[in-house]
Amino acid sequence: MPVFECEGRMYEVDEDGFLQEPERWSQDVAKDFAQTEAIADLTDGHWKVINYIRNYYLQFGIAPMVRKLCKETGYKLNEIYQLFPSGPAKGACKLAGLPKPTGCV
Amino acid sequence: MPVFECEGRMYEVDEDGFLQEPERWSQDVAKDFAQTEAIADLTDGHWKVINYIRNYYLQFGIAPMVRKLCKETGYKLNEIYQLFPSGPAKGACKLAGLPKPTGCV
Amino acid sequence: MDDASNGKPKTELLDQLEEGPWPSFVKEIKAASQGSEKATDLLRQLERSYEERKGHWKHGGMVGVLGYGGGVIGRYSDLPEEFPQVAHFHTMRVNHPAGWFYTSDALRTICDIWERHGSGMTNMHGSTGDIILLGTTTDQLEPTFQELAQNGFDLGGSGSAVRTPNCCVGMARCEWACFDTMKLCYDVTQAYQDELHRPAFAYKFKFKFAGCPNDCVASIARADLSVIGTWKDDIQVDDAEVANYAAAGVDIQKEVCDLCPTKTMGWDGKKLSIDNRECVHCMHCINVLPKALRPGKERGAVVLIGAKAPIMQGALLSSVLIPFVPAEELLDTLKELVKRIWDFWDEYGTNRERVGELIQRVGMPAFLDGIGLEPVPEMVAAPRDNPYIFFETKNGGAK
Amino acid sequence: MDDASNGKPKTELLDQLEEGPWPSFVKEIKAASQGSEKATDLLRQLERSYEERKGHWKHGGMVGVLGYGGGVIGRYSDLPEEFPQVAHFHTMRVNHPAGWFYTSDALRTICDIWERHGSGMTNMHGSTGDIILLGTTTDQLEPTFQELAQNGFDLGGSGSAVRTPNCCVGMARCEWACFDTMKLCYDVTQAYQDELHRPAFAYKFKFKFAGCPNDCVASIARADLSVIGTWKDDIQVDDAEVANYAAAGVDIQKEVCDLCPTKTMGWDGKKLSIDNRECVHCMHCINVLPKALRPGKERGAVVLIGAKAPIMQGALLSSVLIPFVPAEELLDTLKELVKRIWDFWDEYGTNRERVGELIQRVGMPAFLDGIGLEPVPEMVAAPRDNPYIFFETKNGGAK
Amino acid sequence: MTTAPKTPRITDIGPPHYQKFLPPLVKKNYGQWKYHEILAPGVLCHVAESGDRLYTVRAATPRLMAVQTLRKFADLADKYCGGHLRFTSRNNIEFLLEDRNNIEPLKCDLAELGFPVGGTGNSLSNIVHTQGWVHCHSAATDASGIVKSVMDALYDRFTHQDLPAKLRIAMACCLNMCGAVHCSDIAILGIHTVPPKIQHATLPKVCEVPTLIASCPTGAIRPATYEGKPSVELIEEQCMFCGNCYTVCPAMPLNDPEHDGLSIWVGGKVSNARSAPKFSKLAVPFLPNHPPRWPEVVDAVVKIVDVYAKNARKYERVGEWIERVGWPRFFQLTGFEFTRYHIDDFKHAGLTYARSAQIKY
Amino acid sequence: MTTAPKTPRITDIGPPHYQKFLPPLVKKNYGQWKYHEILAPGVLCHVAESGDRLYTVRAATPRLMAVQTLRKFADLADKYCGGHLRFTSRNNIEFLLEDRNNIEPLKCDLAELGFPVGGTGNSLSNIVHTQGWVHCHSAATDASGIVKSVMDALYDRFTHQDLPAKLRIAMACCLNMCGAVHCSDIAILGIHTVPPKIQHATLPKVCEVPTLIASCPTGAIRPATYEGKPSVELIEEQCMFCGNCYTVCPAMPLNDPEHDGLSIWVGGKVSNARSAPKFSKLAVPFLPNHPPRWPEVVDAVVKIVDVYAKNARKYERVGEWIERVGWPRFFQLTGFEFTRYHIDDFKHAGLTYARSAQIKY
Ligand code: SRM
Ligand code: SRM
Ligand code: SRM
Ligand code: SRM
Ligand code: SF4
Ligand code: SF4
Ligand code: SF4
Ligand code: SF4
Ligand code: SF4
Ligand code: SF4
Ligand code: SF4
Ligand code: SF4
Repeated sequence: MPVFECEGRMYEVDEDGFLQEPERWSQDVAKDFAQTEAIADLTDGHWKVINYIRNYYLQFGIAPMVRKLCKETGYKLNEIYQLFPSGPAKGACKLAGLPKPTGCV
Repeated sequence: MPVFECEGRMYEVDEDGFLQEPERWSQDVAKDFAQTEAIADLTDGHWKVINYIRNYYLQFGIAPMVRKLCKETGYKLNEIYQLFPSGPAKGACKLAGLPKPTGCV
Repeated sequence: MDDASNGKPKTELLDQLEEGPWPSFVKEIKAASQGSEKATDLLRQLERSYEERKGHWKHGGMVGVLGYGGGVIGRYSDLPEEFPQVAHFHTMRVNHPAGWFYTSDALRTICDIWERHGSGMTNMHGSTGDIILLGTTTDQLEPTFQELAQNGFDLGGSGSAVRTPNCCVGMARCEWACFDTMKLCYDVTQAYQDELHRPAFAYKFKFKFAGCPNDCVASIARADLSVIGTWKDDIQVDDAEVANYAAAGVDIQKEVCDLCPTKTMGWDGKKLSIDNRECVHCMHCINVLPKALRPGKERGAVVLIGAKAPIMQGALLSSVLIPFVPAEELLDTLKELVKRIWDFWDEYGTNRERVGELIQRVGMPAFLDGIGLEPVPEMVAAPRDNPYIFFETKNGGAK
Repeated sequence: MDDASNGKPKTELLDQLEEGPWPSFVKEIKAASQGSEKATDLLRQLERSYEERKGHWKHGGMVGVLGYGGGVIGRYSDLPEEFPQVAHFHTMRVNHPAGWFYTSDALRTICDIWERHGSGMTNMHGSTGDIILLGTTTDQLEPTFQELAQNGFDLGGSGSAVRTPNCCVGMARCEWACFDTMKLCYDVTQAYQDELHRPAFAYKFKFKFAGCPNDCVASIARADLSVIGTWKDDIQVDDAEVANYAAAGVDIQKEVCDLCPTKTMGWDGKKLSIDNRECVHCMHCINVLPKALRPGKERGAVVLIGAKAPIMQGALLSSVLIPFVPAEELLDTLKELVKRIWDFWDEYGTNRERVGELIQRVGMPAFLDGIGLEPVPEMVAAPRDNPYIFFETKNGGAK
Repeated sequence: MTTAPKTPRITDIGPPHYQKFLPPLVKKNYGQWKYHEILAPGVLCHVAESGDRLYTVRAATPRLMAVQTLRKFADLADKYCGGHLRFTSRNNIEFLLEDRNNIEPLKCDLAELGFPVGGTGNSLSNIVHTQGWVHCHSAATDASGIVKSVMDALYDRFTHQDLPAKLRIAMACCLNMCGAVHCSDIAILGIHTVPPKIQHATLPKVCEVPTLIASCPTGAIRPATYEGKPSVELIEEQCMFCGNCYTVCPAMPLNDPEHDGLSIWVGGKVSNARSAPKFSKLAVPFLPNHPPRWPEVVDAVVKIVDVYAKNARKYERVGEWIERVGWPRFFQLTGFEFTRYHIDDFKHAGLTYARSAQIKY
Repeated sequence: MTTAPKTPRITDIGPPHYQKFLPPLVKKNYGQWKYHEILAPGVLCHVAESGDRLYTVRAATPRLMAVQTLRKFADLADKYCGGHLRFTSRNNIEFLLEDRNNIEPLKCDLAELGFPVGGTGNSLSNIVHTQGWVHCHSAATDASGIVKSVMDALYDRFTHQDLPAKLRIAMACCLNMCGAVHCSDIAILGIHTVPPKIQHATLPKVCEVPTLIASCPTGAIRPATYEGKPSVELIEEQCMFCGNCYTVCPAMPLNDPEHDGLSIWVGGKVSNARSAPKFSKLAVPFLPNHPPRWPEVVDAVVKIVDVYAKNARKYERVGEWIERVGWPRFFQLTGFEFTRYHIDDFKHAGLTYARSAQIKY
């Protein structure tokens, strides 16, 4: 299992860098992972997206569909790509500590 | 709503003589209804069948399928017709206080 | 609605159905009214239905004769005060003789019994094939039944039972019958008297027997078990008669060869040639040239299973179960087969599930396993097109 | 498995696939091995798979380039220690030029880029139509992408997005193209760049464009939206050329007329007559007599919807949505149509539900209502045969 | 109330043996028929290997018949056929004659009694039908009245053999389709179009709730409690008015004079001749219930028959004809509107969608 | 790890415009083609209204190609075609020539390089196929190896045009059927035949359980708890090994060297010519996975091709031929066993049963 290291903190991740220990997630973890995603600072906008995804996941056990994500956060898809250059699945979900989505984000 | 009268006792029944007040059923009721079904006396055999049907109905909300009735009571179908000349549906179910079966007995 | 001054019911709407060239059922009910007040009230209630565009029968009814679980359809008017004579109006289903042959005496006997005990109205016949005696009261059921029985007639099926089997006229009058439909129908009916009279199944079960693929009893559409006559060897051809037809103006190429579903016939203006290997035994050519062509001599039947009306997962046509059973083996084969089918149906059928729907639900392969029949390609229009194969995993995967 | 003394991997099994007349992919991998260690390890891992009868790729992989949600299929070896050069081995899907035309320069440019950044192995082309660049590491994705972009190439689709649309060669080389497939394919691709690169749907969505009913891109089997050229007026016939074909030995009656699905052609030995009203535009006669027959002049396309592979409710062929759109209206019609289809799919589609399966689930009538299209009989093979009609009850029953 | 039997009862004897009822000529040539000819509409001649000839005269009946009428038939059988007759699988009556000279007198007698002779060969035979308001609780319409009205209008199609092929019409008064509606050249089907009205008060007394719930093909019925008693609720959007719930539970009536009506179906067949048996397909989804003569239904059926008679080729059944010309053409020729209801949306719906680019313009 | 872009990035430019790549003759006669002729297997001549003639030489490729080979093709294009070439929808390569005299030299060069010319007209074209063990995680078998083995055996069918009609073979390595397996004359399909083995330990880490449950077409996957953690259980009898669960969840691997294998399908097509497009139907449910040359698969495919070539009529595609002679005949002629697996038992299964008495003996 690969490991992602950030300032001494070690995370078990898969090859694509997704956190493999969902229970370890915290805001700090998100910050650490942001570095892998070409994101300089986590703004309110980032948190809005991360929190929405995280809460949705905790409630339903899955990542929200992109359409829903956009609708609920109020961001257009290109705005989400501006916040998370790798996009909602590779970027936002990773920061939200979700397993690698195979569905629709 | 037609009424079936037996020694002063009045039962609300449908046209075919099926009891319309399932909650009123008791062994005495079965005895009263036996008169309508060309049954002289209710023997142990009759009770075995009636009780099985009644219990099945209370448990599942439906009359048992004929095949099941035979299997569980150990009577062959022609034996059931000997006990209840109108047969399991018209005869036995009526005595067991069930609504008129539309299914399979 | 009110009875008119002449003592006859006023039926303005129904009266309009006495006009026109086609035989009128209204005239029939009126005729029966001569002898039966039941028929009169039937007419009056029906007029009411015509006025209100609504039936006036209550739901269901469960009445019968002793010792039988079926054969009678109970009916009660929902306007018993207005139409007291049809307050009870049950029909009796009487098992018709195979092929619907009667002597005038037998017919009169039925008429007499029914005039005494019922409305005097009949259906000749019901869609399943029975003689339908339309309308009597509960207390008349047993006497009617016993009078019928004394005259050799028995009740037909209703409820979750074997229904009155029926068949085409077959060998009695048809040159194409590939097995003796009337005999088989009679034998099967006799064999399953118990199953016919004492409902014990999950739902109804119908047999129909057609002597050839023309299927003059619509067995493939209406029977749980459809037996359709056919042949295995070559179509019998009388060349001279073919020539006669041609001479008489039949366009053999167009009307016969071109309409053969497998285009397996050739016509050179003189001789009709048939590549019998490609013949699917559809009957068309024989139908058009009855004097010249005849089914082959190696005769028997296809056995098909599962037809039914739409309730509840959609209508089904029967599908091939045994591509060919020689005529002389039919009765035994059917008996053995039906036993296994009923065992499987008993075991796995749910309430009100016809055998055709059971097969749809569990799948033909499982059904075949259950009744111990080998799959053959004749059973399918085409093999599966989806790759969702339930390989048997007992032994850990395929082969 | 061990590298042999000559420094080349020992691949006894794969070596057997260098024999035989058909071009060998093993030779190809070996050729690429000259320039790329990735190719060498690919060969070695593949040999292992051949030995063990088992793939050696881990599940999935989610990598890509910035700003895009798709275009790269991530792959990791499950034996990274043994085959380190394919520990990461992602493919890049590169959107091919419509019709798969290339100049030798363009081809070389791609080769050069890929030799620098990847394994040097390609698929020309993937089943969807893309140029597939097979095998590189995560860090090479972005540079490869940008080099490609600088040379005019962009990535194709993957994930729940529009996939690289493709088309037959059409007007570029085929006399039968009823609309300009390459132009429409290009225009549609450009119109949906965002939807192609940034997955936002419930599942993938494929467009394919075929210039005539021969459907040389298998659009009816493989595209969510299949656009198939056709014509409305009469087939153009050159009688002299028909005669030439006949003279040259083509049996017009047998090879042409008899195979017309609606038998709408007549041949009297001299002249071919066509009752065009009965023509279903199947192309057969034109295919057989290309010099003599041509599609009519009023050209356009049928738009069909919903094809897909079996997962998950079984494979589907596309079904007719608009029987005819004139060629010049195609782009606008498609844009308007697709907007409404996507809106409906967005609203009602569940996760990983292709639009064809959505239609199966909600029913074509509801789908048509949803996208605002009038039902026409051309949409169905036959009207319904079950009586289970969901009459609109809002207004309390039918009419 | 049933009472105990007094005399020894006879049961399970089955139907009388058919041989008792066979005319002597039939008995003699049983299974030995060679060929047949149609001498005239309604008149068949079967020739046996022995050279014997059996003449059949077929006449229509209304099926719903008084014993008085049956006795008249019996009298005719005595007069012309040695007391033998039979009925057909489509409720026609057949007189079986040995003497060819009896044909015309018999026909005259039948004409006098009002029973048309015909229904053979390429003609329209009798309509297979059901009970309707005459006896059934499920009926969305009457059967006999519609049959009479339609056959009055198509009388000549019965007495003449000038159709392209055999034409079979069936009529059923509800979706149970007693009869052959699902496989007829033309079918008339009574339909309900509003959901059942649940009678919560009586439901628990008269129905088995689990059976009721299981009865609904679309799962529209869910368990529910009504005033403390077990009952059901109905998701109305999921109801397609099949009436199966009513069959198993009287407390789910769905007759509704305003919204009950008729639908017309075409193109079914059961014979294996030429093409395989086929289901009937929807032609007209809804026509109003207009007794006593249902003019809209009669018009629609006559329209189909006329268009078929004019356009089909010899030996082409309705379904075969439509398959050749295509459904779009059928709707053009008849002028019937094609609606969303024509597009299947039940279980196997997708299989009816047109999955090819083969289109006529 | 991805890093932020440095220079202004180019995105969303789409593919290059095709016009840049068209040969001058094509540009000139775009949309103005009049007719074509097949001069020889693999050699087409398209004639324009203008009288111009364009010659196409089509050669097979293995699809999986090294850049080294592509460069060789580029060289040939320079040598003979003014630097233009194209690929076909079945992974063949086409050289577009203005000068007829270049045909033979080009063919010689291609022969030398080992790329056969053919695939036109009534021949077998290249096999549309997929990734297999070369790149895909789902593969039940390899694709390229089977394609190579089959085409070695059917080489002459590519280089000659002596088949009754066009013949299209497709190969996919799992039930996802990337490509056209579901509608091919002959299709080779990799299949799993044992259920996935649930990896309970990793499952909750890497999978969305609701998505996983929803992924199973037969509902074989149910929620369950494993050592206190959410996981799933599998009703093995309900599994038909489609692998869709694995697609959405890595913790459901179903590769199994012993039990993975191949199935063969026949009779599909996509063109609308003559008959409507059709799905491929099951011919052989299971053949073992025998790299490197899969002799059982090769034999089965060759058998089908031979029987087809011998028995079909001119212009009859495989499916059209089988429909004419009937499936029983197909099994007779090929000698393949008909098993319970051939009878559909998935969703619309009943629609494949033979619902007529039309049978050949
Ligand atoms: C008497 C009867 C059998 C019986 O036991 O009662 C019967 C008798 C004959 N049928 Fe029939 N058929 C009879 C119901 C049927 C049915 C069932 C039905 O209509 O419900 C069918 C299937 C209809 C369908 O496909 O929907 C039927 C499909 C045929 C066919 C095939 C017609 C076709 O081309 O599809 C033939 C062949 C022919 O007429 O050329 C046929 C031929 C015949 C022949 C010629 C057989 C013979 O050689 O004796 C008989 C005279 C036919 C005629 O009326 O012209 N019979 N025939 C039935 C008469 C019903 C009636 O009163 O009209
Ligand atoms: C009398 C008859 C119609 C007629 O006018 O001829 C008839 C009448 C009824 N049928 Fe039927 N069926 C009659 C032949 C048929 C046929 C035709 C056949 O048997 O060839 C069918 C279609 C074939 C089939 O079995 O699928 C038929 C399919 C049904 C169904 C739907 C069954 C299904 O599986 O889809 C029902 C509903 C039910 O069983 O609950 C039904 C139910 C009924 C009931 C008992 C109504 C009910 O809800 O329980 C009707 C009683 C009417 C009455 O008041 O007398 N009837 N029924 C026919 C029986 C007469 C006879 O015994 O000869
Ligand atoms: C080059 C290509 C289009 C492209 O944009 O790449 C193409 C080109 C032509 N096709 Fe095609 N077809 C091409 C793939 C297809 C496909 C798709 C496929 O195979 O995946 C089909 C559908 C196949 C199917 O039904 O499964 C296809 C079905 C046809 C047909 C109809 C054949 C039939 O009878 O069913 C014709 C008509 C004919 O050949 O007479 C046709 C005819 C033609 C013509 C003659 C059209 C023309 O006038 O130029 C071209 C030369 C055909 C030849 O090879 O003999 N083309 N053609 C494709 C070559 C693929 C290859 O390398 O083999
Ligand atoms: C590369 C390619 C096969 C090839 O060798 O050419 C391919 C490869 C994969 N396909 Fe595909 N599909 C490819 C064309 C197709 C096609 C054909 C087409 O597009 O014309 C189909 C059938 C048509 C269709 O879309 O239905 C196809 C139907 C699938 C499916 C089943 C989809 C369905 O709705 O049934 C899956 C499963 C999925 O999406 O999860 C799938 C999934 C996959 C995945 C991503 C595997 C997975 O489980 O997620 C494969 C990645 C393999 C790899 O390692 O690179 N692939 N896939 C094709 C794409 C190349 C390209 O972009 O040009
Ligand atoms: S089914 Fe065949 S054998 Fe029976 S009556 Fe009809 S044509 Fe004759
Ligand atoms: S019976 Fe039918 S299939 Fe056989 S030869 Fe005659 S027309 Fe053709
Ligand atoms: S689909 Fe039609 S237009 Fe396109 S290449 Fe094929 S034959 Fe030509
Ligand atoms: S295109 Fe097809 S349907 Fe039309 S005339 Fe030609 S062969 Fe017949
Ligand atoms: S079709 Fe319906 S209404 Fe008519 S008799 Fe049958 S069950 Fe009754
Ligand atoms: S009428 Fe039919 S669909 Fe409607 S609730 Fe009753 S059973 Fe269900
Ligand atoms: S068919 Fe299956 S194994 Fe082959 S490439 Fe497609 S998804 Fe992968
Ligand atoms: S392989 Fe397919 S059928 Fe089996 S459990 Fe997975 S999804 Fe379900």
